[in-house]
Amino acid sequence: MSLLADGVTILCVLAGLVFFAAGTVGLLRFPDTASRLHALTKADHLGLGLVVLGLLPQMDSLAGILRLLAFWALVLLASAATGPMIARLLRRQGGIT
Amino acid sequence: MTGTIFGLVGAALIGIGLFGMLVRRDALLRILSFNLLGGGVFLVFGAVARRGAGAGFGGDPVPQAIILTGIVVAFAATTLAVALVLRLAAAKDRA
Amino acid sequence: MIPALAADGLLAAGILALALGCVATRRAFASAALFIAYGLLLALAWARLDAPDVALTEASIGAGLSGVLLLGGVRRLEGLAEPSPDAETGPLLTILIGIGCAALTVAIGAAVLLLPDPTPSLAPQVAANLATTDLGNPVTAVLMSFRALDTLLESAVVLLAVVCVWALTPEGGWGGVAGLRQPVVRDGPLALLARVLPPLGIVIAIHILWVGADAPGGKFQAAAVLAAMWLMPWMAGLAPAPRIDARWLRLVLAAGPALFILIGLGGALAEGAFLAYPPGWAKPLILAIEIVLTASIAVALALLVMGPPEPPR
Amino acid sequence: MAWDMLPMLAVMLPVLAMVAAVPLGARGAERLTLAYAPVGLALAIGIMLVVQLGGVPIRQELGHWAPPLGIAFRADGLAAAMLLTAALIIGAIAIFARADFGTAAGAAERRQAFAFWPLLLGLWAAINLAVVANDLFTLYVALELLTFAAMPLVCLDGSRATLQAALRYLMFALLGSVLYLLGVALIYGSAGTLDIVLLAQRVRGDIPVMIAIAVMTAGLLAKTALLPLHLWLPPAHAGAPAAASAVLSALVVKGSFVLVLRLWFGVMARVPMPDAAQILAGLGAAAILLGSVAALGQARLKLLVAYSTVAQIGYLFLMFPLLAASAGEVAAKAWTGGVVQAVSHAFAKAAMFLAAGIMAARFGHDRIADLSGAGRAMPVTLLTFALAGLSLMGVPPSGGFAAKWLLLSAAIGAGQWWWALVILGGGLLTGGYVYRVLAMGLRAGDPAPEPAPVAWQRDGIALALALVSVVLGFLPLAAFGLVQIGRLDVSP
Repeated sequence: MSLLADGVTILCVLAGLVFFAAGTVGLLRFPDTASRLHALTKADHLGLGLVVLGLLPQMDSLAGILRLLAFWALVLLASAATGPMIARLLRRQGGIT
Repeated sequence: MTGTIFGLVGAALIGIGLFGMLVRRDALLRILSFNLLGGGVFLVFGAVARRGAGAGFGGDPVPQAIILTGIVVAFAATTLAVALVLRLAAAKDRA
Repeated sequence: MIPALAADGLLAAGILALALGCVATRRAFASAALFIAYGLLLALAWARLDAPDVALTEASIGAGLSGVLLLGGVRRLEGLAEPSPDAETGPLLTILIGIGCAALTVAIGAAVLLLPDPTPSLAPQVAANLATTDLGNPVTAVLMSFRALDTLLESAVVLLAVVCVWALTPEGGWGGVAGLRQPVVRDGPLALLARVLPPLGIVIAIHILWVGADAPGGKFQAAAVLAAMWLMPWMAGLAPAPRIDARWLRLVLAAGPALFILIGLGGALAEGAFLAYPPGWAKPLILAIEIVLTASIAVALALLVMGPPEPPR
Repeated sequence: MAWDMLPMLAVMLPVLAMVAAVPLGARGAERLTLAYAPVGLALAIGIMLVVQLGGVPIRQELGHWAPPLGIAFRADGLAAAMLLTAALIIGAIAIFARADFGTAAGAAERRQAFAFWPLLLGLWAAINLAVVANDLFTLYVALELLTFAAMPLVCLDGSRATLQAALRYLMFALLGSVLYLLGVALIYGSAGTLDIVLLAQRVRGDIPVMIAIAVMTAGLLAKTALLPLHLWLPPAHAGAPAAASAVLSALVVKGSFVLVLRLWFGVMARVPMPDAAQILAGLGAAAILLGSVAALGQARLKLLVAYSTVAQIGYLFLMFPLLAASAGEVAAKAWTGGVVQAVSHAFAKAAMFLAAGIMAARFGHDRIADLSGAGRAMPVTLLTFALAGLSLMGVPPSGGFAAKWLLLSAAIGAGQWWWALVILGGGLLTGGYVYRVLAMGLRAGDPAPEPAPVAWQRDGIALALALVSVVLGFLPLAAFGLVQIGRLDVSP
């Protein structure tokens, strides 16, 4: 049982890290701010989601699971709000056409 | 080891912060530099706390509590400085 | 060992790079943005130093509230007349100051390396006396019992800071609402955050306060989160700032430090020493102080970020 | 048995009053301050009597936690003297300030009135804490409390010039306290305690401690405004309202000075630093001479008084090499001389700033060249200025004379005659700038165009403070034995 849980954790977290790495590469390599923003938020959402998913089997209490999920939800909410804010700022400054 | 590394980072931050405070002319950047300097001092204290780990604690709780108090006091000082800078700028504006 | 060292090294390099960026950048806005990132990395450093209480404080106050304050300050300064460009420091003086600061860094670095090994520590004494406080978190025990005086005085310092900020009210602004009036934002991301986050944030703050007795957390971190949950709808124009002459506001500000002092004086009467808690009463009294103090500090932190009232246009 | 509560009460009651002042509002805060002032004075007198009669410092371990884990208050003779000085001066200032910051019944609250009273109470608490706290970090909190209470007093009138002065002061003060905190970290890392009494036994002169003492001293000197770190002081102290200038010059700079004493002759009691002490006194001598010369050249009265503070702070640092190089009788003289200088300067300078403020209010300006006729229009005010000036010069039998004479004879006793020359030269220069003001005031001339009435209480308070600074010199030398009690640099 615990072997299975560990396997799930390792797989999910590794997959999550791949997404994080992809997002970071996108941030560094994409030409304009809009697509950088896109790469960052999308990849990070998936990456973080997978890391959280992978850690869930390691939690030994309901409170821990709830905390992890709340953590994920808060990060989602924060980036869902800041992404459009930056985009809006860019539009106002004429960065996105 | 971790303690020593961040203690040295703290020492570097103290130099960087003091440099910013003395060289930069923009008041807000000076305040920011003061915060870097403060962060460096707290890290040096944190290094002391880490090296004092023992009795089942990951660090000496006494300096940790002192750092916590210090961060709050430094924040209060920052708000005061920012309010003063803004007030001064507004006074210049009117004059 | 090696991975840990690599992680510390990366973190250290990141902190230093951001700090240098803060000082070297020409634009104040970029500096403030870098400072927030620096604060978050610093919080990670505190986690690496096994100081989770400090990490929480650094993230919430050092990076969060300070960041809001500095960014807001930059924006308002841009709105005011162009700051008179004072002469930049001359190159020779800059080099001299640089040499001096480098020398200071070397001296402090040497002092850190030359500290006695093993470093003297009060950890064993804290561990030995922790049981008498009925608290599980040693940092909370230091803050609320062994060195409670510092915490008490610090809450008075925060209150005094509010008085100081209010004392900077421009002519004609006295008695108004704290800070600039914020335009109402009805929709968009800020309005969404301002509506969705506070209920969640308040629950989290209460959680942080409650676990603080036995686990990392406590009043300062909880108060910072609560303050942020007030500032968010304030910035969106959804929650008005209070009038600074409101009686309730001033009572809430004073309640925490006043209760702390009165309980301390009670200890002087009952136990013969200021801030001595009667046997068996330590934990309930500490919890009572922490709850009231959280409210006072949260209000004070929010007011400090909002700033002094502005005269009506 | 309950005597050990007194220092704690002297700190916590003003803190409590400051906290209560916020919800009470300007009028309530004013009345609370005036009601508390006699209580604070009684506490200070009580502490002085207990220390003097008992011959040992008063100690209390807070929460029964003994250092190094806990924090102790320790009121020695130096603390008792400073507590009494603070109580007398702040009480006098509170009465003096009613005309400026009072609120009539039913009147709307004003910004300056709301701010002044809690700031004054906070300042009182901070000074008291700075002299009785025995823990290096508690002292840091005291320093910050002092800065926060003093900064807004500088710019209470809200003009651009005072805001600028306040910002400069704040930057110096914050830099000073963060450097101090850095030293606290290194000392804790070296010795495992922050309690000064324990440190005095444990500290050896190893490198981290020496670096710590160096950065802490530098930070504290910035706060004490010892030359060359004095640049913030004249605009800040001259721009504040008279009542605020008086407390700033009389007390606030003394708070950080007491901390320097605690470091050098408390923490480092067993590690003499004679060479460094010579440097400190050298800076002090430079401050005496350059500060006095600058005062001579000022065109405005309040700036002259502020530069006089820069010079008088210099005297405080002459005691360091004398203490470091000698023991017994000579060291005791130097110590007493330094402390009496701090106390007598506090009274004289408070009186001088109040007198300058009264004159400025009466004339509508403080240009020295246009003060002719002051002697006829306001003889008491000018007399106050003269008496305070005598004490600053060190003319017998004033308190300033006692201080300077003690320092002088200690300098000769320690074989460091060059400091004696500085003391004498400083006295002459002081005489010069005091004479300049008096000569102008006594010249026949046209008093202020519209005679604004000066409340006699205000004149009376300033005069009383000046008289105290003079009368200090009449005290028998034995009374100064108080300040020797609890010195940590004297082997028990």
